[in-house]
Amino acid sequence: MALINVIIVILLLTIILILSVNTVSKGIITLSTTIIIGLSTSFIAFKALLTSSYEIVFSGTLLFGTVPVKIDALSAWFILTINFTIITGAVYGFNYMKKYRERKNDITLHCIAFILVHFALLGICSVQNGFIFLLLWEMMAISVFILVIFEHEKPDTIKAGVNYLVQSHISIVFLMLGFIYVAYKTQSYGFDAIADFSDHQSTLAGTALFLCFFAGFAIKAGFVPFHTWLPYAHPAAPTHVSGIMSGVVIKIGIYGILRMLILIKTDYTTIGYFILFVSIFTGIYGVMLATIQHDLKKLLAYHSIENIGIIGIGIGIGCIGLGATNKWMAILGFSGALLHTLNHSLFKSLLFYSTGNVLQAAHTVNMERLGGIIKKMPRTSILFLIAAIAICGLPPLNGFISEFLILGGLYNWLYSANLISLVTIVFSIGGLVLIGGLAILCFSKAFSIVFLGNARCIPPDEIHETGFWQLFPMYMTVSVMIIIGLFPSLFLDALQRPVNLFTHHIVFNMNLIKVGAIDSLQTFNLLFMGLFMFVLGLLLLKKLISNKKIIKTGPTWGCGYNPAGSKLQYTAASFVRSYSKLAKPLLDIEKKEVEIDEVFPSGKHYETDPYDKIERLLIDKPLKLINKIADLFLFLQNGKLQMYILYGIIFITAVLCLPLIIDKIIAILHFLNNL
Amino acid sequence: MTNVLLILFIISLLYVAIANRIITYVRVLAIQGFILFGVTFLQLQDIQTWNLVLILLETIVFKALAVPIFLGYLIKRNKITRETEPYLPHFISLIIITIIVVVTVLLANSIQDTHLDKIFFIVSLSTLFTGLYFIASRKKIITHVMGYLMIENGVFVLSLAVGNEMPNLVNLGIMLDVFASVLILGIFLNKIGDVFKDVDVDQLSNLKDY
Amino acid sequence: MMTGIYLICAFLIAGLLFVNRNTIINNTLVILFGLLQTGFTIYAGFEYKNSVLVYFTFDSLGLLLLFTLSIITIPALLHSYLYIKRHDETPQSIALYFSAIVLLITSITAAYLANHIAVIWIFTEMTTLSASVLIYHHRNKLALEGTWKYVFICAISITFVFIGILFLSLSLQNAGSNDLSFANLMAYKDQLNPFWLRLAFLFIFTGFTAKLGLVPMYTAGIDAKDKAPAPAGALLASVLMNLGFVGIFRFYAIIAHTSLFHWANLIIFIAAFLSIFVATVYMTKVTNIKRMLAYSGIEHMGIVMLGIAAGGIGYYAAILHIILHAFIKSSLFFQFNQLYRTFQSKSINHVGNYFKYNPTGAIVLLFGFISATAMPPSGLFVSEFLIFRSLFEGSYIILLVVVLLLLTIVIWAFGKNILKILFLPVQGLNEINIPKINPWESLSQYILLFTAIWLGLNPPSVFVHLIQDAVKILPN
Amino acid sequence: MLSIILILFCSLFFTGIILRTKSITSGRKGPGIMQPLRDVIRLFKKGAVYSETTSIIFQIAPAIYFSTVIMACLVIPFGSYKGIVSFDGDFIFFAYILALGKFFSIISAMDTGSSFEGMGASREALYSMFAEPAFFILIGSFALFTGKTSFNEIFSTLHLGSSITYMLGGMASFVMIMIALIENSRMPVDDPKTHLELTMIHEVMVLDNSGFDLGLILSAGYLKFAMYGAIIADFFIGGLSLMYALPLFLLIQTLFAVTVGMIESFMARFRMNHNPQFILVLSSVSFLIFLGVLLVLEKFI
Repeated sequence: MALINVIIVILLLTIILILSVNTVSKGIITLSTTIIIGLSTSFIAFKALLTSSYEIVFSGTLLFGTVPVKIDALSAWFILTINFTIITGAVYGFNYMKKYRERKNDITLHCIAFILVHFALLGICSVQNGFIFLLLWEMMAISVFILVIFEHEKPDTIKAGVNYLVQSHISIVFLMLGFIYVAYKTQSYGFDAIADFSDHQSTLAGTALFLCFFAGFAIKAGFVPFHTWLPYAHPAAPTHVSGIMSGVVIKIGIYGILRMLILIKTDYTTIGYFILFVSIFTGIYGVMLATIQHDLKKLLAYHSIENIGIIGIGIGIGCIGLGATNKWMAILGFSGALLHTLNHSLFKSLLFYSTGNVLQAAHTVNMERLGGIIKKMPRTSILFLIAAIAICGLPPLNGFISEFLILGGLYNWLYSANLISLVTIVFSIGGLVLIGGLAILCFSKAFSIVFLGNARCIPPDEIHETGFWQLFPMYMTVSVMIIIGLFPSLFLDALQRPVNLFTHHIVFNMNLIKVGAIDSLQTFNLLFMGLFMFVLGLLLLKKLISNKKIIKTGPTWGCGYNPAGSKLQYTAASFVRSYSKLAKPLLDIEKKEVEIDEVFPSGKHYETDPYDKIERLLIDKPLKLINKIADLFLFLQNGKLQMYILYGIIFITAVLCLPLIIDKIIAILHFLNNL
Repeated sequence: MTNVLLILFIISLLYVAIANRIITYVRVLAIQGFILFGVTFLQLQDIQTWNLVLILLETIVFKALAVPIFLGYLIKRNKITRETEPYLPHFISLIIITIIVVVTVLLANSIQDTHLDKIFFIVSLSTLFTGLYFIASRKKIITHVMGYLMIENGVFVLSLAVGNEMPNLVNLGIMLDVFASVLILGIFLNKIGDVFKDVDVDQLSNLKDY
Repeated sequence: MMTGIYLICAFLIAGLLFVNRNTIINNTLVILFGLLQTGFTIYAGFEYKNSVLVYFTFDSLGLLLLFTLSIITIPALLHSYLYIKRHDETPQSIALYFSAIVLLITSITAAYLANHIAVIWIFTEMTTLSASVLIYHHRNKLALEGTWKYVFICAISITFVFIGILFLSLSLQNAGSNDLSFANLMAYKDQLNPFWLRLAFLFIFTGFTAKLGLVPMYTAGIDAKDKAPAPAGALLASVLMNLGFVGIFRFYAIIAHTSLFHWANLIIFIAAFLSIFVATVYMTKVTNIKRMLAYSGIEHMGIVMLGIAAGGIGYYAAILHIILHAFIKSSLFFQFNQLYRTFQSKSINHVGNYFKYNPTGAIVLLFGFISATAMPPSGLFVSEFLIFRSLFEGSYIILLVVVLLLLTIVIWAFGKNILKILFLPVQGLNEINIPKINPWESLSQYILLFTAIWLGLNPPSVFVHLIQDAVKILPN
Repeated sequence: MLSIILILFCSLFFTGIILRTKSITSGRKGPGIMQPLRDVIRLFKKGAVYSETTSIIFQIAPAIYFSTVIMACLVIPFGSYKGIVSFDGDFIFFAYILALGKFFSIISAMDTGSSFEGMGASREALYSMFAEPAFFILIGSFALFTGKTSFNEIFSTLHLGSSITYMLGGMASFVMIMIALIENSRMPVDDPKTHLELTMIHEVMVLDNSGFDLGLILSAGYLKFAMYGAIIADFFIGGLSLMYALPLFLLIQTLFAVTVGMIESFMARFRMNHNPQFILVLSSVSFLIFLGVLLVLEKFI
């Protein structure tokens, strides 16, 4: 109780302080507050995660009843994730924003919004009253919106901001409907009301309620087809904000879905299948679009969609496991999902931060203009590389662990299977692997085009490595990633209590063959250690052997042509050309191409402009339609007094006469019937 | 006798429908004022004398004399052309007004109410809608005002129907008259006359949203 | 007794302001009126549930709206003072302006408290009179046009109301009574003749829509709010609309106990839905900021009436909504005045990056936007939430879905415009002649907004009890 | 333990056998079996030339590539005898660790900034992406068939009883061969011996590697071959005792090598834009295998 009041007081004090001090100290204050709040809540969260959950009840107003604040294992897991990402984000952002110090007002707004986002996220994870939940939810949405539109002099930023705002409002509408439904049946906004709602109502009602909530949370999480705000908001935002959005803000949607799964007891199998299919579609679609992006930030944004898909697959498997009372499957699915939530928040924020470094060094994130940065910014590049390996789910990093768990869950499903589920399994496995493969294609492209080869447009001597303090949070993140990769079992133990929230009511079904993919994790640290040893050994050997040999350097072998340096390099577009030709029917790529016809062609140019088909279908078309309809009714306010009065006449006469006419018509119909 | 007057009243409406000079409208308004004077005199037997006198004065002075004269003055002062420029040809207006009257009669038939003399209801309602129709179908602002005054007369008729029981409603009606005449005629027609020379609604349709 | 004094003093002040040409006296008189209004409001609080001068009753609804009015009055007068001070105007026009505003506030107060439909009618007439003066304040062609339309439409609607009253009297005569006070109507509610009652409700409803800003008669109100000086516009867009609400609500309370209940609800639903629709259409189209705010008012009135028609918790929510809306909308209008001073334009296309030139005001605009679109933590979120709940419980699901869709469109349009105003730089803007605006001028706006939030999220129990008492007369 | 030794052993000769077969079928005498090994040793002795475009990535990539292959070999069992490590889902580890190696070879190719190597890299990435689902579905079907989820357990409990299961085994080995060909970028997907860089995949990726690095890459290639051969062999030697298993294993490896040689000498390389279709066919074939497994287990309701 005391702690929360303290936090709120700190919050208010910070805001007042920020309003009163100068720009530099604004940043410092924000940073310190974030760290203070983060650490204090993490402390509780640790307790909740390892031993007992933390619960207090506030007496709310007579409008929406009492407000229980409960931090159970699930909340704790998310709170820890949030705190870590937000704190790293704050440290990074503090250094990142040095460039903008002269924009005093914007900075003020930014800092306040940042604090509020942190607070709102923590609140969402812990509060147990639907009404307050909605308040915090929108508070988060609005503050994130303010963070996003920091560079508001660009029209695109504002466009993205509005897009985000409207879609998050749609999400809150869905949530609102859900809570209204519950309140209508149980006269309470509390979360426990949802639980006993699902106890007393029919399974169908429960499923409907869940789907309602799912839609709401899916918009925030960015499940396809609700993802369209995401690829705009992320690039528009300042980089540390993109990192935080992609790292935790969209994860809060996942939290909501999981929370509802705990509360709503219903037909898990159906829901599981639903989530599974949506997620597979999301994953594949996300990565397919990510691969053809040339804007690095947009690429990362689409990858967030893909990773949400992977998390969703985990959740889906977990649900089906619950439905089939296959405990191992459920455990693997949910722990995979939860672990991947953490992992993604780590490596995605890391990727965004390193992108931010590139952006500040080269003033663009358009891959076709970048190149050869690794020579100027080695640390950033290596960090990006590590993150890329992790996000592709490759060993020996954390991404692999979670994908391994999820795949393990899928393989476990083989033992509780009928035909449909088996086919589903095959497709899910295929889908997951395909996602992995595409991710590799995509990130080999991203890394090699941006960081390797020769510089394309930006003269390399303008580019400098970022300062240590901006890299520092990235080092923190990387170390955590590596720890997860090498000692996964630690985190699996930490995950037991959260996962138990879902699976506690299932007894182990012993006649299933137990497939403990979890036990396998112990062997990993050995294997990965071995890998490292081996690589180092080889490099050492190479050193030994080749130090008495002649090591020459020369130009790249041009296969008989003169090496034409940067001009002749492979571009991002050409790297994925054969892929995009294959995927043409599914994608929506606009080409601007000038055919070469004459003998001595003058300067030609060719560019591709990827667009989102679903967006064209779900956003652009309806907007056009709305405009059309609106135009139809524009005559109303036409400035003619007579018309205005006519409306009155029409209204009165209509109300007077229509009933009579209708009666007459009915009478005539009766008459005809009698004939 | 009351009925005769009221029927005359309705006929005056029909006459307005086919009139093609503004001055005719003014005359009709005056006539209606006199009719109302008569109706009031016949209808409101059992209310206090001073009140009756007040109402009678209002009708005769205000409706029958002051307003028409003022209108005439305005027409001269603002050099308003004499034609009533309707959007629709006269006979259509005639038909429409006839329809309005018929409908109100039909509506009145469906009333089962002993307190009310139906003809009052018919006259007032048809006047109301006719007035609205005039406003909607004529170009000149001054005709709007006249339409409005006509509506006032109709309402006044209706108030007479309940006048015996609730005389203060009639007084309210008078208040409405005064309000309308003073506010609309007094201030704004003058102003508009000054600001816009040729007083036509098309000049008054700049505040719009497309 | 006090009420009489209040009315007399108020009219006296109005008269004095009208004749007086001296600035100091003018200001003192205005301050005097502010004190008078406040004092009377406090007095009204003590006189809760008493009737005075036969025709006035301090019932819950009246008190709630009266408090709202008086709270908004102070900043209104303040901003009017600043407004007038900035446009160096002739003493005559100043006098006219202030006497009109005093008259307006007084007559609105009286109309809130009136317990007799005819009395409400009279004071509504007076509001039209005084409002027209305010709208015509700038004495140019457009102002004249706006005023003309407003006056004419209001005159017609007033006539409608009067006809309605006549029908009401007819239907009351069947009950053998001829006292049109609401109490008496309520007493005879069972004997009322449905035919006349039906006509009466139809005409009275249509008549009051002109003030409430609902389809069909909302049209002229838009022009009025556009053309009136911003401080006056704030009054027109908030408390004057509430007056229309009072008129309809009090009569609806009687209809609700008769056989016409569902018919009346149907009509209200139709009007309300159409209003929201129209508002949505124009929110997406208008480029004039003031008109945009006016249309959002139309939308909110539609929502309020939806709550009324849906019943249940909707009644409570409707009254909450209309009060909070008054606060938010008035503060937005006050803020608009600063915006106009900054850019000297009402058009969205000539306005931009307001946040750079006047951060304090920009934040007001941002909060106002968030509040007006009923996003949490705005108080309107609470009321809308409850209204949606009432629609849900009344199982008007389809209506609910459509309305939610429309509201989303409204947010899109509103957000698009407001954000452009706040953040997007506008081309060809000469930054030299942009005035510096004193942040303290926005204080009252902040207070209004936070009042709205506070009342919505954490309403004091007396407030809740008042609202609950106000809706007690409605069937559940 | 046994498996890794055998794989290493086979890898010494594997490529040699292929070359030998090719030369014989084309009527030449051809180099000796040990020739490839000699090449590698020679390379190890040589110095190196690095492009000044390249960075640290280019330096470390070959080592990582090689060691990933070794790591992958660790989990391959020999019939019923465990590999060095064996755990549930080790085949996932197998595929992903190979993917890691591939990732590094791709980026090291891109590191040189040469458009030819870029071409190769993009193709490599694309094809391996398409190849992976086939592998996973294949293993998945065997996991379903045997009810186990690690290489060792799968192969040790894999009993090819009925005729249909033999058919499955056949199809499986076909798929594995094809995957092996793709992974090692041989005919018909890629032609290591072509002289036009535009049409190479793997060979063009290592254009700039030389000396020790090239040696590592080549030997990694040999290892890979032997590794896949081992997997194919495991399909058949599952239940057998060592004395039958060992010769059978060697026989299958040789057969595999010969087959590859045959294919290379009698088939032409596909057109590049046909490759993806071809690779996707593999996935569908392995899906067929899966359906076959369902048939065997009477899962069709």
